[in-house]
Amino acid sequence: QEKPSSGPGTNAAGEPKMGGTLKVATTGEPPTLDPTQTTAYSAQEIGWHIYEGLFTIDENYNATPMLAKDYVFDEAKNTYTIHLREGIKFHNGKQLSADDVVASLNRWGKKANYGKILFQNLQELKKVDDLTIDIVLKSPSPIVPILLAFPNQQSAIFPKEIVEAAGDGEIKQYIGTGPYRFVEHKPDQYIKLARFEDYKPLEGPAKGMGGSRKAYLDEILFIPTPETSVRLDGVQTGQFDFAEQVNSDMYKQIQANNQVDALITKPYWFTQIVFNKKSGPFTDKRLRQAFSLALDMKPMMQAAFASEEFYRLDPSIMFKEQKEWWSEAGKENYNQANLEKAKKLMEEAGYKGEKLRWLTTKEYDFMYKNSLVATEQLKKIGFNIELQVVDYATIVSKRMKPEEYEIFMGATTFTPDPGIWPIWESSWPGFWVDPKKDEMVKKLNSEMDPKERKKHLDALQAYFWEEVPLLKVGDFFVLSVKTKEVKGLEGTAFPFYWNVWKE
Amino acid sequence: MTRPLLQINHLELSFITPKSQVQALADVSFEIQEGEIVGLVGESGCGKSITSLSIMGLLPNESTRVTAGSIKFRDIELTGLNKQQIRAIRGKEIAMIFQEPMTSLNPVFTIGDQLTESVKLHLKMTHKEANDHVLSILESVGIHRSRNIMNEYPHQLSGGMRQRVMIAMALSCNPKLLIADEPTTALDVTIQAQILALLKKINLESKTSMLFITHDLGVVAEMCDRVIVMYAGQIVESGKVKEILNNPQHPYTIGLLKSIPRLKETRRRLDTIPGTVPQFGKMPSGCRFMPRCGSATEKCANEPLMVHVTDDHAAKCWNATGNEG
Amino acid sequence: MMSYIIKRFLSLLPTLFVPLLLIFFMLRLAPGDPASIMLGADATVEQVEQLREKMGLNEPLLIQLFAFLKQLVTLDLGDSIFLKKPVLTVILDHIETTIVLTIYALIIAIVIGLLSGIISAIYRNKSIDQIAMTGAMIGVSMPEFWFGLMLILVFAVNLQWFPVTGYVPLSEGFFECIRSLTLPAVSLGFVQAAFIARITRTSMLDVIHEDFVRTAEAKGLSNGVIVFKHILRNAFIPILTVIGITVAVLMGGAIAIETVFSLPGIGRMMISAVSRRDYPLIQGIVLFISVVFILINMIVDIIYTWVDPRIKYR
Amino acid sequence: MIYHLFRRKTVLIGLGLVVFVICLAVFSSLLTSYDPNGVKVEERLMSPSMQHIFGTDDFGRDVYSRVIHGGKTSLIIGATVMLLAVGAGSLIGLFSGFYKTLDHVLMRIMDGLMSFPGLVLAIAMMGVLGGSLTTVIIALSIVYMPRVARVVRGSVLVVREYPFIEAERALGASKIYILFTHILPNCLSSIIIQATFIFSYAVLGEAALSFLGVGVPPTTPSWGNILSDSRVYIVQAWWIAVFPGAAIMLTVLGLNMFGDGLRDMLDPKLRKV
Amino acid sequence: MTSALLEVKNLKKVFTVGAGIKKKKVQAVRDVSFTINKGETFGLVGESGCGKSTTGRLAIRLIEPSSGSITFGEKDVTMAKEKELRTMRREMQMIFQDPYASLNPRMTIEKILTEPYKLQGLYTTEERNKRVISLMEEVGLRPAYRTRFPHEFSGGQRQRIGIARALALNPKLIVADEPVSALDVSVQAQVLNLMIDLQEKYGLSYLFISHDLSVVKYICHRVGVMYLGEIVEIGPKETLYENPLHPYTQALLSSIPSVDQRDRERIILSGDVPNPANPPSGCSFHPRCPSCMDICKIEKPAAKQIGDQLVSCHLYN
Ligand SMILES: Nc1ncnc2c1ncn2[C@@H]1O[C@H](COP(=O)(O)OP(=O)(O)OP(=O)(O)O)[C@@H](O)[C@H]1O
Ligand SMILES: Nc1ncnc2c1ncn2[C@@H]1O[C@H](COP(=O)(O)OP(=O)(O)OP(=O)(O)O)[C@@H](O)[C@H]1O
Ligand SMILES: [Mg+2]
Ligand SMILES: [Mg+2]
Repeated sequence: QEKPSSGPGTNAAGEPKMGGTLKVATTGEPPTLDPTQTTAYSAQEIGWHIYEGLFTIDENYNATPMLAKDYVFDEAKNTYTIHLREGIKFHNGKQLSADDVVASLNRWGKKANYGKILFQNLQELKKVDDLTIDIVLKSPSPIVPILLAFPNQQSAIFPKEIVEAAGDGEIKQYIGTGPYRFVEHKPDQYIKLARFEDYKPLEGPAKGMGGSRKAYLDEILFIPTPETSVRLDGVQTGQFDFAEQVNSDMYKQIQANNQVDALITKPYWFTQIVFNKKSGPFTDKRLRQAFSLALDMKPMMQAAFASEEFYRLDPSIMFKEQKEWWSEAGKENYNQANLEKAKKLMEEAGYKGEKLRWLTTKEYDFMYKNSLVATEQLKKIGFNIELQVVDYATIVSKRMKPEEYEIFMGATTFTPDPGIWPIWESSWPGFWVDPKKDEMVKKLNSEMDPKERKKHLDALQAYFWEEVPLLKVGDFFVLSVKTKEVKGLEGTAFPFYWNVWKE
Repeated sequence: MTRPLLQINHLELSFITPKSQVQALADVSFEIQEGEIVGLVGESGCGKSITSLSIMGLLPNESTRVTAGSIKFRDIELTGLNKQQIRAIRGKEIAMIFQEPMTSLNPVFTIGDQLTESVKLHLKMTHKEANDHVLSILESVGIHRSRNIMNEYPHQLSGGMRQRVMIAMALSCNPKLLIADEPTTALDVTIQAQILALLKKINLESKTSMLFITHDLGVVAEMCDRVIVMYAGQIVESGKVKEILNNPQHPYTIGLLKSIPRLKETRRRLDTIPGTVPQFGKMPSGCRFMPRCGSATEKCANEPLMVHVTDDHAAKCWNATGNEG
Repeated sequence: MMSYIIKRFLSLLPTLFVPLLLIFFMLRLAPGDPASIMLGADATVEQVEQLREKMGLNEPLLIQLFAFLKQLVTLDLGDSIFLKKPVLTVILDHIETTIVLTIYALIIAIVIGLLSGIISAIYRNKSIDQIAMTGAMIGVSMPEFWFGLMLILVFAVNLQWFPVTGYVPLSEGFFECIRSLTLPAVSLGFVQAAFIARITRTSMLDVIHEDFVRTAEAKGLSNGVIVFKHILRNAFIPILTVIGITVAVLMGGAIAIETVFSLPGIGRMMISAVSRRDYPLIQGIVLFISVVFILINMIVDIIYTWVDPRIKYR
Repeated sequence: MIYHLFRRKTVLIGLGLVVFVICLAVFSSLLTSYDPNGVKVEERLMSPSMQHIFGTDDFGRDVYSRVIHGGKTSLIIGATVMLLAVGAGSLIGLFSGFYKTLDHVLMRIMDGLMSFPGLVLAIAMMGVLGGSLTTVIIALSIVYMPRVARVVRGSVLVVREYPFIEAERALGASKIYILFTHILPNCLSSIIIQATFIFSYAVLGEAALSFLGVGVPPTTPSWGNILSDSRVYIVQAWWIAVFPGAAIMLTVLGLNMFGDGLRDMLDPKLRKV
Repeated sequence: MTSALLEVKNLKKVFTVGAGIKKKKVQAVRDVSFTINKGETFGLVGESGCGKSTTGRLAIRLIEPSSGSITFGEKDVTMAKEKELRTMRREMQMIFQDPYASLNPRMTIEKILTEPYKLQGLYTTEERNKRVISLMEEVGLRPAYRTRFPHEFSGGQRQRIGIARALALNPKLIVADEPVSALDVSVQAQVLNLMIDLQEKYGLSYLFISHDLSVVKYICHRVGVMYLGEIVEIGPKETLYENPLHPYTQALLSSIPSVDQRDRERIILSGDVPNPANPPSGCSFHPRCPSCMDICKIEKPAAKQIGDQLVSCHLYN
């Protein structure tokens, strides 16, 4: 029965309660539990309960200290000096020290995408004393804290021994400093975490993923459950407490059921259509522009995400929630559905109905839906599109080969900083080779002043919409569902289960 | 006279085809007394097997139907019984030896299995008792390799062995009435003699009645008390064996007796009855034998009645009456 | 017979060769490779090439094949690319679910299939036959996964008799394990039951009019004995074959059903192995399933001669 | 013969159903005014109404039109796979059941093929041939063929020991002749059952493949892919699933009734009723 | 003497029964030799299970002999290739003991009877149909029945179908395994007359297997008596029936039931019918022989020519 004190929006009203097991139905089995090794979301969402980095992100997606007590940036020496918190213990009982940090970061710098970005600019990483490290850069960079904070492929700190034992491969023991410790993994059944009794939360309130982390729950079970409707069914019967990513069309059904609550993860990702700019008709930017101008994004998003609660049409390459980055530059080229202009551009580009192969997949339902609706629209003005619906693995390998496709479907995950978007790399599939762009990205990434950076970004985004190396369709959000008993859960881009309790 | 063990009255039977219904048995009536052996002879295809099957209630019910008449076993009307009731009688009270020993044995079970099955059911014997019982019966029908045979499958036996297995099967529960449809055709004479002796012995010792369908009039002469001659779905003559063999009345019976090859004679041609049996459904309206009969008269265009030649000798022929004097 | 069995065992190796070679080349012909999957969506072309090189995926196919076969000779199936564990270990970890599920579904399929097939054959063209056969038709008109979802809605969500998903290992109690597998097993088994029912019906009809059935009736045997012993045994060869095949089909169907019900089995592992192009793992699973099928078919062939003594092999 | 076949009510109903479905597929474009691929997102997930008698799907496409058009694809797949798998499978089964030496080779190959995952086969073939109807048909045929082969072989093993086969040899019949004129008809009933089943397996198998993106191009509607896409909407929009499901059922039912009649007709002992 | 059509020498057949440890060898035919001349009927009689049918099937190589040789006309049947054999089959036909089982249940009689023509590629369709009708009439079946299936016939009718099928091709040799056992005497007479007519007309030869010694006497020219897989006596029927030499033949002839003499002296054989899997030592008949001597238990008697008869018995040594 519903209690008067609870209900949407009143989560925080009740008194937190200790104890209980939280059963989370996830979309799939993580490929590994080594957060440095993979970008897979399924691994990360478990990882950030076990491991912590020096920084993490707050409610505004800015960096905030976690294992770091504080830091100073010495502009003259291009050095970040980071002080660690005292008395932090790993799950195996060992005290955290600068040695562990140096070892872990070195590995991260070699393996993780963001780590590589940071290490490209790294002069030296060194231990100052047991609780202090120095990060010496080649040139000034504004993005060091956010790179260290970002939860995806996070710069997790492991005990030094474990890093050494891993060598070139994966870590073999899942030991971190997080509020929950790893207990066991039964492949395709569950991954079990339990409260880490020696955890020392930060003082003060919770701030997004940062601030105070309190482990109310005794245990968390992550249960891979690939079938969407089954995840929902499981929550409805109380077999799960929380199910991530159910189909947005189920929203009404969830709202109608007074045993469960809907939870919307916002922002999440945006969907994108990537052109092959190395060969084929789309080497001509006018054709890309025509393509972009012709499309009406609304039906595409609506087909994929049902209602406006779950999508947003927005030209910005950073999400609206990333307040200081959000930009409307180039919006005149986005979502125009201007068939006249598109047709003219097609003619100018000399497109005569050559077949355009569009790789898409049903493994990600929205990719299929976006591309199908787009195809229907584009057919009308003479684009001859052949949708090739293949499995995702096929896309991932075919998109490397320019001769295999003209268009492929994709998505951009939440990116903490505009400077590190993979699309800027000329060798990223789709192959945007453009010196002007390289120049602009470089400026963006070496400027320390946030205001100036925003200006650089505006320019870059305007250029992006003019060149249309890829076409952003729209942001989308994810519907999850939980039982009424679960309290304290928030719909952020990165759901986490500390500060969450069960009534 | 005692009450008959089996009494068949005015039995009629038809085959049902999509287009029509063809009468196969017309007005068949006879009875079998306790302890009596009755022979049933007649032209091939005249309806002997289906008569016996109708007693057992084993006619293929898709295509064959009893349309009239009654079959009484003791006091039980067999035609009206439900499955449960008739099952109690089959095998135990009335047993049957089928004409086709190969197809009548289940190809996938051992001989022993098929034999002990009914013994265990009707005589409530244990597995071992049943085995011993069956072994002794197999011996008595002249299978001396019985222990081995028990473990063999029908296709591994010779025709005669299969037939003897069928006989053993029918005898195994000491039935009151045994219907034997050409039980010795596949047997050599020595074995045949042995089996006939066995049947005779059973008949004498346990008063088992038998309906003996055969083509071998020699066997009839040796075994039977009475004989019934059928022709084209009708009984045309019946009576004591000696009577019929010595004083056949119906021209068909006479023809039959003449056709037998005899050891002592050295003819190069056998006598036959000219013509063939009329087709069911296209029977002549009068005497069914008329088209083939040498001594047919005008009277024969009407159906003759059963004429009692002596007390226990009757023939369905207009001319039979004349012979009586 | 003994020599036949020995012969069959000897032919095991060449038999395995067929699917193994096939899968080896098929996998490498198929688009997609483990390197690009491993590196994820944001990887660049160079990174992928480097990894391919490191993983030996750029070697000529024949050399790869040779290496693979050499490994096989030492009975080593290699390590799963993604799970970083020996393939054999991975398979053994997942085998229990699939075996229990398959057996359970098989039992359901056989029981439902045989019974309704027999009943339909006996009451041919009567209404009970038609009802059973319409049931069978419904069974084959529904994809297994769809049927599974319906079962969840009815029996797990609304009636709450069974859990929605998940597998309770045998070690945690037989009853619980069976309970957790009931819905998946029913959804798998029901569809197969339809096939078994149809084949049972038709092969029973093939023998129901044989003379030996008449003999059995003449013995006064009960209907049950006649049907289950005399008729069924003679009709059993096609049924047996279908049951043998059913095992194969069930294992195939397990792919979808294990995914729907989130069961940690071979089928689900197969799906993820394929979608990740985990070559060694796929090869291992195929090899494993092949051995299972070959053994099952061998057993079926041997049971043939027991069911019907007329059947002879050389 | 034909007379016996059509005398049965069930055969007529069965045939009627099949013909009906075939007609729907053949005349699909005449029977509906909606484009089966006409996306109209504003009208998505509408329940059946006068306007859309079978409702609309998650793209706002008319389900009626999709089911009608999908019939064409599904019938082609079902029928072709049925013919190929049953044809080749029966041949292989016949030969390996009859010739003992062939048995060892052929059946071992079939064993190998049977264990081969159809999914992998389909993905690989797609890579080589591209995603198309042909790919799906070949992949499914290869998957189902060994099953038919085994069942047929099982029956042949029994039938070849029947005494009348020996009688045929005594007449001087060649092995091939015996195989096709005597053994084959006596195995027909299980072949017929297989055929009807493979039809529906193929239709549904295509659904499974298209879900994984290796089926017929999803832009071509088929009963299988409509059904497979519908599963997310079981609760919200039952109509998307129910209508193609019913279409499959009707077809399979019709085929089965017809098959039964055919089977009974070929069995003289069952003919008279 | 006329020339030999079929010559069988030292024919042997061993069946294996059971599997594994229970496996046994059954010597169904042990060393059988005989000759059938053109236009001759050779009768084979003997105890049930003694190997007559097996001999018959071996003679036209429906089953493979374990050893021995068969010559048909000039040709060696044992060595013939599959294809040769098939053409030879036109000349040698068989009537099966089990008529029902030897008919394909799914074929109408018409189909069954046109098969032989079809297989040997003879005649046009019309001609074939005509011939089928006349065949049916000859064996006393109504041509109207030709669209029926085997299960719709009585036992005797089925047997006649089998006979008609064997006669269809006008073969040179017919192995007739109990061809008239299920026929009533009048039809039997018809069929036997037919067989004789054909023999006279076309010079047909028969290997006639039967239990009915009167029939055998009536139709055969020479008779072989088999016991436990061996031929114990061969002779022209006249002498053999008049003066049986082998004790088994004597016992056989005395057991014939007959309409005429109801009470007759009979030699009832005592003792076990021996087991073909384990035949007795010496003369295989010795355990049941009324005039058994010591030597019979040890030594196998050799065949000895006495007058026209050839007999294997120590009594005549
Ligand atoms: N296929 C077989 N497998 C094993 N044993 C067999 C087989 N066929 C025949 N036999 C055995 O061979 C022996 C001779 O059989 P055969 O059929 O030749 O006898 P037969 O003389 O024709 O007898 P009958 O007069 O009863 O028909 C029998 O003991 C029988 O059990
Ligand atoms: N299912 C059937 N449909 C039509 N006619 C049938 C059917 N079964 C049997 N008959 C016919 O019924 C008649 C009687 O058959 P039945 O088997 O009783 O003969 P029978 O007297 O036993 O002959 P036989 O001595 O040859 O065994 C035969 O003419 C046969 O053709
Ligand atoms: Mg009869
Ligand atoms: Mg015989």
